[in-house]
Amino acid sequence: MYVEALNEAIFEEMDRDESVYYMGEDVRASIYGASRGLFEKYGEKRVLDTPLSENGFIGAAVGSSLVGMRPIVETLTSFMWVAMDQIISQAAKMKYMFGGQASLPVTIRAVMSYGGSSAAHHSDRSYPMFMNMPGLKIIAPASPEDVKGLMKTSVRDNDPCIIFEDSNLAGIKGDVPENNDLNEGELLIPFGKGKIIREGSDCTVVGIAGANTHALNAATELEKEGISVEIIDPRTLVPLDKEIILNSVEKTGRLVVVDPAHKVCSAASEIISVVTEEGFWNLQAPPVKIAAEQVHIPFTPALEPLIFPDAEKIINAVKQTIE
Amino acid sequence: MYVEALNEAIFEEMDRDESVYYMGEDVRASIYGASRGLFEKYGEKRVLDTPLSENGFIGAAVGSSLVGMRPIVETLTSFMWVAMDQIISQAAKMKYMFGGQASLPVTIRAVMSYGGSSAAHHSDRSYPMFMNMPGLKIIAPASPEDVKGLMKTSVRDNDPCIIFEDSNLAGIKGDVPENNDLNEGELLIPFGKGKIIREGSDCTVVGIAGANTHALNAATELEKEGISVEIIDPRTLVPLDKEIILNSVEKTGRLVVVDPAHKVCSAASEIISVVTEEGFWNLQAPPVKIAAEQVHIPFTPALEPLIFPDAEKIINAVKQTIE
Amino acid sequence: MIPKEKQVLMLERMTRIRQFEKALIESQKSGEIVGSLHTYIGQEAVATGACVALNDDDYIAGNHRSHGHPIAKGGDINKAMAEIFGRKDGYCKGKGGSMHLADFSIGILGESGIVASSVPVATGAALASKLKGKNFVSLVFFGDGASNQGACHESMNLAALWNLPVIFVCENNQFAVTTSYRDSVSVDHISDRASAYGMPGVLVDGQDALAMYEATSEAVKRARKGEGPTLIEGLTYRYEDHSLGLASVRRDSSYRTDEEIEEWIKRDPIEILKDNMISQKLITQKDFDDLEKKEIISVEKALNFARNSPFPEPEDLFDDLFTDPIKFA
Amino acid sequence: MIPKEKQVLMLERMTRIRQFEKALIESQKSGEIVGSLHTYIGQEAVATGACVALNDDDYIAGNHRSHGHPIAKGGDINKAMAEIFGRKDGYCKGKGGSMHLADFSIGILGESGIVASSVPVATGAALASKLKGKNFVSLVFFGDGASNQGACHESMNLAALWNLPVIFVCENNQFAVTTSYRDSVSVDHISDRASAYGMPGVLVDGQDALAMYEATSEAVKRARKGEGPTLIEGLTYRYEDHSLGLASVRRDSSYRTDEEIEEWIKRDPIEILKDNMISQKLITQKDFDDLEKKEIISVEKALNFARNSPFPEPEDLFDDLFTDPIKFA
Ligand SMILES: Cc1ncc(C[n+]2csc(CCOP(=O)(O)OP(=O)(O)O)c2C)c(N)n1
Ligand SMILES: Cc1ncc(C[n+]2csc(CCOP(=O)(O)OP(=O)(O)O)c2C)c(N)n1
Ligand SMILES: [Mg+2]
Ligand SMILES: [Mg+2]
Repeated sequence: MYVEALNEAIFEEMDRDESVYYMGEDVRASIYGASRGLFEKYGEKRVLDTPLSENGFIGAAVGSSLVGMRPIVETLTSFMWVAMDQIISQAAKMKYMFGGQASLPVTIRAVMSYGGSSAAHHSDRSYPMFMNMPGLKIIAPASPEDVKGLMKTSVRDNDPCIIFEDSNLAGIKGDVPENNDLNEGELLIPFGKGKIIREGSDCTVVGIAGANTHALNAATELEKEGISVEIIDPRTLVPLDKEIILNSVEKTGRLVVVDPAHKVCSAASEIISVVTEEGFWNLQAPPVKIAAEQVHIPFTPALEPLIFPDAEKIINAVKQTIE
Repeated sequence: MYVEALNEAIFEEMDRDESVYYMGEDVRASIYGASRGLFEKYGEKRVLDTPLSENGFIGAAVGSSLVGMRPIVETLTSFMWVAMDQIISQAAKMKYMFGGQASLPVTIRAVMSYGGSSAAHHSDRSYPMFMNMPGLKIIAPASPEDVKGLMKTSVRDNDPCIIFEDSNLAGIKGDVPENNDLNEGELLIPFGKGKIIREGSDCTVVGIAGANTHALNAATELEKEGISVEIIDPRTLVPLDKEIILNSVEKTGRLVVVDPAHKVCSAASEIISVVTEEGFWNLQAPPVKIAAEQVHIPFTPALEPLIFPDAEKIINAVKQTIE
Repeated sequence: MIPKEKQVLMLERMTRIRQFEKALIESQKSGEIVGSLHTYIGQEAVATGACVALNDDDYIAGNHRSHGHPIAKGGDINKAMAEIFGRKDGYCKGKGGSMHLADFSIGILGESGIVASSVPVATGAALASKLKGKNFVSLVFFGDGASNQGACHESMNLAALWNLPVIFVCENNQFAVTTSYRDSVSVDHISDRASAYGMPGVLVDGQDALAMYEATSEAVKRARKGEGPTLIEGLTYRYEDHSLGLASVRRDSSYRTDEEIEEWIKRDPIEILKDNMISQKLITQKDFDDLEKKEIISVEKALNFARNSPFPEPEDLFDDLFTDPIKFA
Repeated sequence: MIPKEKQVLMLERMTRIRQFEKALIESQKSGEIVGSLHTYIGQEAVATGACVALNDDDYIAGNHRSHGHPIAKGGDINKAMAEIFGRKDGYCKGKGGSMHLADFSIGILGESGIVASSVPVATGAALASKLKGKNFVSLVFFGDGASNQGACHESMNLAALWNLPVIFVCENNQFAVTTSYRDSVSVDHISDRASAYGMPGVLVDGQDALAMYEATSEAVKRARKGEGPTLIEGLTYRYEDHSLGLASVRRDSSYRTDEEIEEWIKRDPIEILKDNMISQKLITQKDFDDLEKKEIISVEKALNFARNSPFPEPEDLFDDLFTDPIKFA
């Protein structure tokens, strides 16, 4: 399970390296599961419950990372607004501003809890905004294997990493390789390497985070109609594996990007603009963006599902590229 | 002059409506000119010097707007990171979250001071990030006339407006119509209406904020080589005048977008994605994005100019679309 | 003495809150409503004592523990219930839900899901009062956890500096989710921090509605006289866990003991007020039973109102974002 | 008594700061350097007294008024000057400039342009000291204006709660640009706010380097013993206007009077320390003159170093963003 794979990754990294510590609100009680058992094993020096002061404690995590610690900070994407200054002005900018002197091995777990009537204040999916800001690595894992491998890579990376975790995936199942079965003895997934999660030939669908679930469902449906969809999960948005997308579009000639974040200035917009700039002559039809409608997330279950990408929207989009 | 036109707009609106007040750090001393004379005329009840607490006073402005005031808040774009929560969680979301009950006539002057060795902490151009968030109107005026007319419209608008003012334009000259010469007796420019600032037939250049200065210079040079460029200034990014851009591309078949903000998930990416989605068949060549390089703004004048769009880059881009 | 009708009003509203929350717990269990719910049971005296000391045209703003405040201010429980049910007749047409109740028509400027984010907003409403030369007061509820947010510091400094008619009511229910305020606030009492802003800080028994009423009335007086803000800390306790759906938290982590909860239930705010009123011969037990019955019925009605209200239609989705809708690609 | 060599060190560094800043003013006037510059003249005793009380492996972090802190901590003025000149041999290879000097090799974690943004960072360095079981201390400089930012509140609460070895040094030079601290801080003294966190708050004469040294030494002792943070307010004054290029501000707005400036210049921190040392017979006037001459020469050399250093090359642009460069479209 996604959240268990995450938990495993954190345990492995805390075991491996004493400078890794875990911090956030109520993480000792582990309300959401990812930090389960950490406090019991590592104690109060390495598992810190913080006051409600995201700017303060994320800033403190950043400061500690400058002098040798490797913090993992847990928060919700929606609570990062209060901490923007420390994330942008300090974490993202410090290394460059100081001519490379700073090393910032800080990992932020930014949980996105949309889709379950959390309403506007708790449903943010803000990775496109952070993609606009240089200096941050933006991770968006969509499978248990990826979240484990990318979390481990993040903790070891010397730059600030934000892992946008789609809470709709928290309970999904999927194979995670056993460490014993791996050559290196552990699962480390490099940044900037996308993954073809389904091969196909008629249309390329790029799916981000939880959107891949819908993309896979759509592909299964479309297959019944004889339409073959290739699904690509970039897995990390900064760095972005452009090649895997461009290569796929070269093959299929069609592009649909599925993105649960708001559509304006989105990751989907970015990917479409990259493909049209660099792969224009391969496109046989206009690319289509299926992203969240440009409106806040309403509480009512009568409206919320209309906002987000789903299999039906993807099916229609794919067909549109083919007509 | 740009900053004088802005000052005129503020005076006119404060004269017209008692509920308009002006707030910010050191605005009484008017270090940067836009608030010159306000304190002398309107006094301490309508011109407020604030402590260094952007989240607090922007939030207070928002709160006062809920109960009938129309604040104009002055800040630098780079200082908005500390105030993100009040801008995003409250100003942008409140109206929707409360089912329309809230009215939020608050205007934020967000000055972007890049290009003059301000270094990474003072050079932000963050409008793409705000464009991603529903609920905010994003204004980017590039001429004295536009800044006056759009400021006045913002103050009267009942939604939160952020005016991203390019400080590179602060000293530029340009005609501002006299009120007496106007039918309505004053200058009000509607949101969502772009402007063709130079007509042409070979390539459409969309310029944002200060980028238009370079676009115009590039067009003059290109004309000498017989290349006719049409320059469009959208003036407001939310709402965005898609039609004026799509119509121009229909005519020219080519598109270059020039944007001083960071290129990833930028306004330029958005515009390119919109045109390829909706105007694909009109494009005769791949669109080109000329935006700030994806790196922080270095202090040194030896490197900073390399980051931003300039006439030379635009000239090359236009030629690239035509080859 | 606090006038009888005020005391009855408090008893009524506290009982209404209690019954409202109880009904929600049932509806949540039965799956009739979705999303997270933060109940106010145990804390009723804080919001009620505070709000009954205000006028209708005074403002309040609140937080995620969000049903008690609007009901205490006199909000319409039909609309509140319908909102929590996600219906069109809800306060926010179903768009806000449990954490975002608001009624601008009676000064309820809205509950807020982001901790402490209402504090600057309420300060701004007070600023408007001053700038307009009006006499209304603005009061904001926030928790012990919230008090550690920078937004509180900035707002309190602003309010004290500018002598704004704002009342900061910290509802110290002693925990933020599972974190004791002793592990999150570096001084003994949040009200002790008032001196750092040059404003009065009052520690009040938050189980005693009359004490809350009196402290708030004092603060209102100061505010209306232009003497500036007050920080009131109501020491209180929540009976349920942080939010419905998180009930496992108590079992899994020992953030508080059953004994502690039982101790606090012995000081139930409704019982305290009721007993006091009976001993003062303001009401009889029967009066209370009738009052309670009435509130139970009104909550039943609210449930029916909510259940019978339609869900919003797809075409409502884009309304209320801007004053005039903007179309996006 | 404070050892003579410490006092000489302070006099040296204060003189170095003064001469460094004077040279910058000239270079700015002549157009040789660009961007904004916030000079430290008048405030030298604050940073110097504080930093001389630290060890080399203790950390400091600072703000936009940014040259005094690193020089006081023993930074290399050649690299500092070259940085302000935007050159490759500067501390940050020219990428940071005046507001972002840093020298991680001697514990200077960097100056910062966003007001108060270093405060959480320095708190985090102190957290690392505690988590690692090390004994180093972290000290952060921020202004009177900065003290009103939420970041200060959050950091002080965290530091007090966790007993972190951090020293908060508020340099109260009485203004934020043109705003008097009396119009921005709602209590008499920023150090009064320490009690709101349960930490000691000390108001120090910021023109007296020895007083700053002693207060800081006391705080360092506490911190190393695991007794937690201290808030020190150094009351001081800046002679120049907020930043070079804003000189018009004083003329246009009457935010302070010439008389006030003159009064403060009479309490010049370098004069105070020098006179004290002479009266204590630790040095003679001639010793001081020699010392000053030496510093003038070292600053001359720094200017030459900076002028002779090359500018960065275009291919340097993308370095230092990430540990390994990422290529974007
Ligand atoms: C900025 C922010 N951080 C974290 C949360 C998650 N959260 C919601 S309520 C809560 C605890 C709040 O505690 P307190 O302020 O004491 O209020 P209480 O729940 O006790 O009424 C937390 C951590 C949030 N909503 N907003
Ligand atoms: C968050 C933020 N807001 C505003 C500014 C602009 N600004 C730079 S320095 C300054 C005044 C700072 O005053 P203080 O903290 O007292 O330091 P001083 O300049 O007096 O040393 C202001 C308003 C900024 N850099 N960052
Ligand atoms: Mg609480
Ligand atoms: Mg100052």
